[in-house]
Amino acid sequence: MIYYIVSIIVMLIGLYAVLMKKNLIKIVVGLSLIDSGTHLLLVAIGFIKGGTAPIYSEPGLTADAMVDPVPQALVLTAIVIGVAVTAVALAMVIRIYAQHKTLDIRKIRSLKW
Amino acid sequence: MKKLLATFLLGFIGFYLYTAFAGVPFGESKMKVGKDYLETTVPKTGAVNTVTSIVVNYRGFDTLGEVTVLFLAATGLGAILFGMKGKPEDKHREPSSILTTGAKALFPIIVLLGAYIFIHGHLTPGGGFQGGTIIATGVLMLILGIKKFHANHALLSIMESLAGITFVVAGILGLAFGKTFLENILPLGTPGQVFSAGVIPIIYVAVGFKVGAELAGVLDTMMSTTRGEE
Amino acid sequence: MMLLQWTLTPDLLYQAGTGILLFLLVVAAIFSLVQKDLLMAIVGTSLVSLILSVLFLLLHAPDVALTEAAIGVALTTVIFLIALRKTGRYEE
Amino acid sequence: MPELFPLSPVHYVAAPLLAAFLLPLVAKLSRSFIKILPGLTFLYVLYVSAVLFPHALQSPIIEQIAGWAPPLGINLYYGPMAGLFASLFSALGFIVWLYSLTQMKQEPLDRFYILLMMLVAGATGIVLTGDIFNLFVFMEITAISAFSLTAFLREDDKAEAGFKYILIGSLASTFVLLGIAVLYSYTGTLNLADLALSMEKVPLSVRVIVFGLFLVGFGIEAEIFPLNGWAPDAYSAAPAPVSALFAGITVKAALYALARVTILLFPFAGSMALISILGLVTLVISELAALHQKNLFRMLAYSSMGQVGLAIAALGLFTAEGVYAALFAMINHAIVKGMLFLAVFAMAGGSANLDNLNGMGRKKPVLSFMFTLGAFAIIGLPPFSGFWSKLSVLTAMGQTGNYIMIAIVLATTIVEATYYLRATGRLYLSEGSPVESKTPLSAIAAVAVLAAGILWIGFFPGSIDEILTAGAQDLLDTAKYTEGVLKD
Repeated sequence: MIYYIVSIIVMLIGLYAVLMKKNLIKIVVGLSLIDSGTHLLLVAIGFIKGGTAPIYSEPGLTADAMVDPVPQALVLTAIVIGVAVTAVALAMVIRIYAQHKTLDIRKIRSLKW
Repeated sequence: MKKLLATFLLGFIGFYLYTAFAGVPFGESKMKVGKDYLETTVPKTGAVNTVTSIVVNYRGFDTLGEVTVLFLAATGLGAILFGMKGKPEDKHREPSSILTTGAKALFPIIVLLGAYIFIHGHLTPGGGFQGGTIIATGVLMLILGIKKFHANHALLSIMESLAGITFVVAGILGLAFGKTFLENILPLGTPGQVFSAGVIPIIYVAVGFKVGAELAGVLDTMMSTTRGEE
Repeated sequence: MMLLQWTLTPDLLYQAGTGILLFLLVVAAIFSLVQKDLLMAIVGTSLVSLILSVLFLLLHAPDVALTEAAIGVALTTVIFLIALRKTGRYEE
Repeated sequence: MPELFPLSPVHYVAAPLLAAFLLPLVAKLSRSFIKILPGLTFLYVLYVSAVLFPHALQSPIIEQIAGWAPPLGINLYYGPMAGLFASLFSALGFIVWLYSLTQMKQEPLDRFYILLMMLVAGATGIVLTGDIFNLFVFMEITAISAFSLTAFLREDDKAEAGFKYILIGSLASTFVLLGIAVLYSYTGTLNLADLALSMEKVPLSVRVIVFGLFLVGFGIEAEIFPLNGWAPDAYSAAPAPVSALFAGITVKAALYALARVTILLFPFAGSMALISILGLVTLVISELAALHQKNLFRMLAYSSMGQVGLAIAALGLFTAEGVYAALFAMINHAIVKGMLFLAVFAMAGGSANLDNLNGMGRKKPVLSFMFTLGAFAIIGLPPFSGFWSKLSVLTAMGQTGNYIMIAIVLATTIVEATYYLRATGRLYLSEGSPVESKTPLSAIAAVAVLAAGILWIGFFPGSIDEILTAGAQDLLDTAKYTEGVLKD
């Protein structure tokens, strides 16, 4: 249970950064925190007490004694997608900085909303 | 005012998220399809690592999409930073000769480690994505450690394309010789051996090369970008 | 002696370790939120990923742990650092 | 001909993927391949549509991927509705490709075409897939292409618009992913059909939360108020051919996902009413905002949101007529708005100020005529396609006795007429600058194909009646969907 709460807290911290921070890089940091929280949440859902990693690495392991592999597979995908989005976002940040010489959204007219 | 609003919004989202997950028992099995995957992975796919068999075989379509996302990110990043390529930035300090030699000596070992990880994806933890990333960090080390080093983009993009084509062609071969896209058409072999699990190692090697080439390309593109017209 | 044996049962150690890690996770996340020096903020996210990676191991997800270590700890941090180098370091 | 590769819905995704991976290779051989390959790909996909769609109208084609029966494997569901959208997307993709042959000059072209192809392929994947996590992956493919294309031109404030979009877009996908996580943790499955059958395992209060998560997630992509702040910036920043695709494809795919997921998983009256109300609010606010726009692309963007609002309002009625009307409105909008974006860009160029339209009626009579046609179609004048779609929306609302809705729709039509007729007036009544420029024939042809579509539907609305009816049934008949997917 504590896992759920902590991952939701991490997500909210990230969301706070996205909503309130004025620095572009800080906002992207927030996005990556939200991702981290989601990933922890997903893996925690798949956890089973007393289970082992879902790999038949030695004889004698049975399916009953393993944690749920599906959330792990989903998180693998999600992590890769997360890094892809982060890279594109940072490329845009570099572009914006080259143009405005600032990362402060208050100083960039078209980013105000 | 805005802070208050944001705090309220966060509290709102947090509360409802918590409510949604409060009914989910932690540490207990909620498996439905998960159980089937665990039970059928060794006999039906030949892979010992269930996560790998899900990622590459059962839900291989997702992975094809995932590879595409990374490919698109590399493509988009190149498009966004297009025309910002400046003269290679002056490194504040010349990399010392120890660093340069070390980077050159370590690079093959890192590539080997990455390759080991994606070749054994169906047996041990890890696979194409992890191995590919390790290779990309190896390239990063070269970029940092060797003065005026630039990744060979032509080579990277050819490698990337070929790896991507391999993945799709593996899918189409499944369609042609089996019945469905991405269906395994190779013998499963003995579970636990390197040459087993049918088409999984082939796809994961392709993924490894593709991810490695893409990420290396991304890093090099970003490194060789100027800070704008200063 | 009895006390020591009682305190060091693997289960309790495991739980205490998990608790500390989760606590550190939140601390690292808050650290990267409030830190004005963006370099330190990025180190904070890197720390978050590192702790996450250990937690994934504890949750019996070695594949995810390896991915998080390679991508979250190493690659994402590097991408952030490059972006930082091409822009400004301090939050105004 | 021996069928080496039996045609199946997966070709919609596999062919553009193969082409996208091939493009960097062939670009090294010859630069002209860069432009040819996407066109061939779209043509091939259209051929797939031509072969498969008639079958899908009879009975849905359900394809398993990697040989695993659902819910273990991922399946594609190619029914009348998915078929209609997939065909529409491919056709729009082809037209935009034709148009961008001469109108898109900014380098790097190879990257542009890769992103363009994957935007279409991703949206098609959203429509085809029968697995909710796969839906998320395709949503990301579409989104990343859209983000990159928004910032593609790299001038003025394009990167800012792109950043805004990527920020909101990532939040959208996080919400969808969280929704998937909740559903999985209660049901243990990811297949849409299987989920639909296991929904009773999810407590009602949690179902409402998940519905909220999906509504926010897909609502952002579908430009539902108040989550559409990114759209005007993205539309005016992206290269014009791409704006046409945003209006025609990205939004439609998100709407389809929202409709499919809501009807399958959350078929309670409240969710439908909420969607309907949100649609009406979106309609009113967007049309009023469009009235004040000086920038043509922004005007079209707001108008686009208004049209989406209209479609959603009809969808939320949750009757066969309502869904039929929503489908009709979506298709009409995809064709007409796509045409308007392309026509405006060909006339006014990238800096699409209203003044740039002045006197175009004499300088570019064909394009002006087609713009007028599109404007009339959006307003809903007979005998254009928009008339029938609006009529079907009003009929559906009338049948459920929602006379307030009818009044709102009619009132917004007057607003719509005001600003579209104002723009049209500029074409013919104002004196323009005497700058002459030729529009290449291929670009005019691309616009003309869409104009022909408007006229065709306008004069022969019966021709798509059967398809729309089948599509509406397909969407509403959840029992048939789940049985079809899980028949083994």
